[in-house]
Amino acid sequence: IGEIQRFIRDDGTVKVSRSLKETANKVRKAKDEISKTLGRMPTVKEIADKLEISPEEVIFAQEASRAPASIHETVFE
Amino acid sequence: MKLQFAAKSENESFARVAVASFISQLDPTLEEINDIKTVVSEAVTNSIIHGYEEDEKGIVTIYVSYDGEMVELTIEDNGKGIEDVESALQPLYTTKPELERSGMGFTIMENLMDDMEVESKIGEGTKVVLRKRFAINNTVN
Amino acid sequence: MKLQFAAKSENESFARVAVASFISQLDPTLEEINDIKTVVSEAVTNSIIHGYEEDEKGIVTIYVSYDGEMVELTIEDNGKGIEDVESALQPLYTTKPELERSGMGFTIMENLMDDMEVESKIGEGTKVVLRKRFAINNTVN
Ligand SMILES: Nc1ncnc2c1ncn2[C@@H]1O[C@H](COP(=O)(O)OP(=O)(O)O)[C@@H](O)[C@H]1O
Ligand SMILES: Nc1ncnc2c1ncn2[C@@H]1O[C@H](COP(=O)(O)OP(=O)(O)O)[C@@H](O)[C@H]1O
Ligand SMILES: [Mg+2]
Ligand SMILES: [Mg+2]
Repeated sequence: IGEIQRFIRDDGTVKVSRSLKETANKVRKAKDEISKTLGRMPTVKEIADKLEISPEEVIFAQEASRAPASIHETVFE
Repeated sequence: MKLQFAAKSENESFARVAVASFISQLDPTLEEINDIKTVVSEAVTNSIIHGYEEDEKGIVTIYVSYDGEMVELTIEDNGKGIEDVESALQPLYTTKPELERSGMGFTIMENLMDDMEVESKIGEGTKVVLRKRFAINNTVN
Repeated sequence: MKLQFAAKSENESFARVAVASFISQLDPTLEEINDIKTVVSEAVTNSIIHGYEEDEKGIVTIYVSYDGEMVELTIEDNGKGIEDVESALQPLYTTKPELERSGMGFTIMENLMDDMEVESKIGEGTKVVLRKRFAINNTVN
């Protein structure tokens, strides 16, 4: 699967939906880590700073992880 | 800010992202963002399904502003309007039981926000104003 | 869809994500979405910095539509306008060298999109229309 993913990426045809889902996974991990450290829910900005993206991008990625998977996603997931 | 889009379900997700990403400037918690997304979903879905009955020619308008204290969110349509607003606000009240709607949309909006106002006129449309306290020092519009 | 917001730099990131999230309905590649984000940034920054000279009372308007073939993106302001559009489109041309602007904004927009039109009138404002082919069967507006 790693090979296939690398191939897709190198091909320059990686779909934004896939990239957003990867970011959404990082957002989820960052959220868990910060929650553990601080003992409370992180702010959007705390997550954005950790991932070095904008708060708006955090929101965008989070939404993508909620959208139904396309056929493309199902094949490679 | 002001946002307008066609009354199609595909645009619901876009509306959530647009409003939530605008609000993200106020340094909200994830929980606050999730509440905002939920109320946007409920109100936008109502405009699309009830207001316009999924006629994609309909336009949904959203206004978002922040005055340093309160976020004000307005979701407006020029759809068919609500016959009896007082009943519509009751938990479990729905005019589309066949759609497996829960009748809890307005109840959810009222509970997640600090303040809700609903104005509606048959044949003219519906306007929902939602307010929530946000404790940071900033202004956006 | 139509989006309006105050001419402040803080809104640039919001505008980029809002447009990207709307376009994401067309299942674009990462490269396509990044190109769209870049041109939105360039055009919105121009409206804020040049059009309104960072006067936050100014309003930037963005329209996005898709006709099944082309995405059309319009970025509009009612700012001070461009004296000489032909010169402004030239690579490295800038009226604000002190801002460390590169003078490459319009060149970048023209290169990343299939088509660009710039209309401007002194004292009335500037409108940039950008088009790009998107090969899927869908319509959004
Ligand atoms: N924008 C709207 N336009 C017309 N009718 C609406 C609108 N929003 C809500 N309503 C009416 O109010 C009722 C209650 O709404 P809601 O609490 O969201 O429950 P549900 O959407 O599950 O029916 C709806 O069934 C509908 O009759
Ligand atoms: N929206 C606008 N309103 C007024 N002037 C503009 C606008 N957009 C561009 N311009 C003018 O066109 C010039 C070139 O724009 P651009 O290629 O983006 O370079 P830069 O922004 O780096 O100066 C600007 O320096 C400015 O004089
Ligand atoms: Mg509802
Ligand atoms: Mg520029």
